[in-house]
Amino acid sequence: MSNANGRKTATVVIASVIVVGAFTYLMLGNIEGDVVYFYTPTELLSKGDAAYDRAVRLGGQVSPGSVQWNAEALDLKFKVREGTKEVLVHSKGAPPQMFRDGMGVVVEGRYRRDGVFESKNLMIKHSEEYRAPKAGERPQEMYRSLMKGGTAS
Amino acid sequence: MTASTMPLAAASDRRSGLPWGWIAVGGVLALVAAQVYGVLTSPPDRDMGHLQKIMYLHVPAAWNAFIAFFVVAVASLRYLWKGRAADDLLAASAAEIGSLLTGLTLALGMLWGKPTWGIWWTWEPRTTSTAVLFFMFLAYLILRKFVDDPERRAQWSAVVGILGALNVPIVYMSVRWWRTLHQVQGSPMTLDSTYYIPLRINAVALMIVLVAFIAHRYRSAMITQAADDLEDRAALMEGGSRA
Amino acid sequence: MTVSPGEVLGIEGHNGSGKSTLLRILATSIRATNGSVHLFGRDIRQHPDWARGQVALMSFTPGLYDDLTARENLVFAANMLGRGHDGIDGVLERVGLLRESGEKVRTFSSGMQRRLALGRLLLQAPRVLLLDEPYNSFDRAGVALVNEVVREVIAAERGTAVIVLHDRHSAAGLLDRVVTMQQGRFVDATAPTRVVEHAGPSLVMGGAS
Amino acid sequence: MSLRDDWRRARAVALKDLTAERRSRAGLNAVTFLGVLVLMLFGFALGPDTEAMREAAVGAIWLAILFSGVLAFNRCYQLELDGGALEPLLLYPGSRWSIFVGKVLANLAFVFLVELIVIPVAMVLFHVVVPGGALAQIAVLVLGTIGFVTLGTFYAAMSSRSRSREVLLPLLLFPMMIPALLASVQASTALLSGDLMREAGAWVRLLIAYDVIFVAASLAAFEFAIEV
Repeated sequence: MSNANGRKTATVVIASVIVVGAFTYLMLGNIEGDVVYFYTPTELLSKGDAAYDRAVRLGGQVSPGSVQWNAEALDLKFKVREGTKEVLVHSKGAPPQMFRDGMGVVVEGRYRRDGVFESKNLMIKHSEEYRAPKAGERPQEMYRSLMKGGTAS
Repeated sequence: MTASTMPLAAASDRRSGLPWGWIAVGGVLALVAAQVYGVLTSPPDRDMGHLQKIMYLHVPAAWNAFIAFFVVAVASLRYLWKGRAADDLLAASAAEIGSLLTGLTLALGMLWGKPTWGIWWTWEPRTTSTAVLFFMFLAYLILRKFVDDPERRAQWSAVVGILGALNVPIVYMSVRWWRTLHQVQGSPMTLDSTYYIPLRINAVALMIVLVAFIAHRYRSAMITQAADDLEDRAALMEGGSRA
Repeated sequence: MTVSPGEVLGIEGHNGSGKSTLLRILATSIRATNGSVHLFGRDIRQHPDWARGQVALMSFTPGLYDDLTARENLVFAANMLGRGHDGIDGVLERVGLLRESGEKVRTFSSGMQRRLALGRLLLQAPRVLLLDEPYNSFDRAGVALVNEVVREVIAAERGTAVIVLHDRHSAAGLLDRVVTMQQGRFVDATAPTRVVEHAGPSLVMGGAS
Repeated sequence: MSLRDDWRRARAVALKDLTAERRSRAGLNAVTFLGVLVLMLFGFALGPDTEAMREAAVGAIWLAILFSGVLAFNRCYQLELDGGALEPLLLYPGSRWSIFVGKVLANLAFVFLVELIVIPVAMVLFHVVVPGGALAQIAVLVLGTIGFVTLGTFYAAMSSRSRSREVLLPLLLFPMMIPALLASVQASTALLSGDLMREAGAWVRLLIAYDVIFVAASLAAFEFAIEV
């Protein structure tokens, strides 16, 4: 009982075990298992009334051909698609430069009762792939066409 | 007497007696060569074009900063275990270089972020947790500046280093949950070998620089400390003979 | 350097000669870089927690809480020591603070604060007393009180006291031996003024060289 | 048996600190005032947009707690340092971590008191309405506060005895607080808007793991921080 060094060691050992246990729980406990990072349009639409006017994230693909960009008013409208369902998204301000048709996006905002998703934050979901251009493809072309404000194809 | 000469002896022992200065120069040269190799051999990325080349310094800097932080944590644990001043100096040296590399990672990340994401700074997991890591390094170094007594400084910074290290994975995890949109870690599967190989070479070259710098800082810290010890002894003896 | 049971050792020396540092090492407050201290045969570096149960240090600061009353200060000490509160009134009376026991320490003179610190020492009832310039800011009655307390503790536990002091007169008749410190070393051990019976050392200090 | 001794010592330290704090009271008043002031400043900085205010409310509350709480931690050691009481405190036989537990308990009580005033004020200023589930909100607040107070009390053991302690403590503490801050703010915000993305539960579990890790780590490390 009187050996303080022994007690100090014991304290450190017990604390280490607890710390390791908590870390194991963090890493393996699948804590984020039931977190929904973003709703797909299908999921959002199936929520019905509960989906309106709440802070939610919506994710999917920019529906090809749906992008309407008003460069003067910095006003962007496009549809987010997943499978067959689409949701119209309205966003203010310039989009990220990698924004284009078919790109994966996540928008944060509120789904209004008039059926428009009012986006406060538009994010590109860039894949982790880095690829050399395929034959005949010129790098950065998609960039430039996007920066001109047109809808890239 | 013997106690005062010990750090000097340790400072010039075989391991730390390697020509670290030359190794550092060699490492820097290797890094420059690897950068040139990377820029010349790999084609522009499909989406990012030549901007992708920033990767060759940005990613190795981040990796090596993590290695430095790991050294800080291990040396701190060892200090608390054994109480050897040398471990404290090792942790301090690693923290200095680590904070430098973290700063470099952040700066390059911003340069990369502007053209690709369209913003200098974004609140996503990698940038944010790297910034937190940077702050923890800085707090560690500032703590060292604010504490004068060497034993106290060593023990406190060891404790701060260990708790900081415990926090790194939690910070990363929480920030990843908070913003989940950064690309996940690249691997040979998602990265064409034409990018992957130069990346690895650059990382190794930077690691040589890192090790050489830590060794160099460590050695000069040891010598400074030995000199301080000798000075203390001399002052003590002089005082003794005068009285 | 060995201190025997029942012995009172005085330590003199110039400012900065290491007297207070020595007391702190004996009290396990700081660790010695080299050398060793054995208390009743046990190394205090191996058993600091045990040593803390045997030793009480009265430092030159009273170490009290200004916003607590005299009684609350002693109650706190008793709680920390795992003692009951029964003896507290007796201790307060002993150090002459019973009447002021409900007042905040902040309102006390420095002499009264030191009396209260002495009271805490009594409550602790240690086997080894370590006193750092205990006579400071005491009046004559206070000085007598210090000496009484030292004698009492030693008699009760067959203990030992180490007193750092500047002026020997206050401790007249109390000290068995006086040593002088210089640059962290003992330089002059005056002959014992009183022969002490030996029954095994109670305190052994070993220097570095 | 030994654990009961430790608990007795922890309780003694907590009671002693709270008594001293109650006597002076200046501390609680000043700290609460600072908390409310931070809220006011936040309101001015955000502008009169009601919706923006409501969304930022949880973050504002936590910043007010962080900035005002951090003042309390150095004070609890200043109490020991003023009269040279730290040395006798450390020289009582028994474990040192019980002293730490006592200080954490006292600081918890203190910060909870501050929250008791700051949070209602924030709810009025930022037009916050708690839809059911106030109990879950309180659980989040308590968990976040435990992490904050434990680490704050731990780092203050060092910063209060160094030069420029006023600066050093937030520098050490705030980066460490980021996971707990994120988890608390995200969980509370999610709960306020009905937790549609079902994320509050995950944040709460992260918060629990964080608390467990740092309570255990700082209990073990306190001896190292206080002995020199």
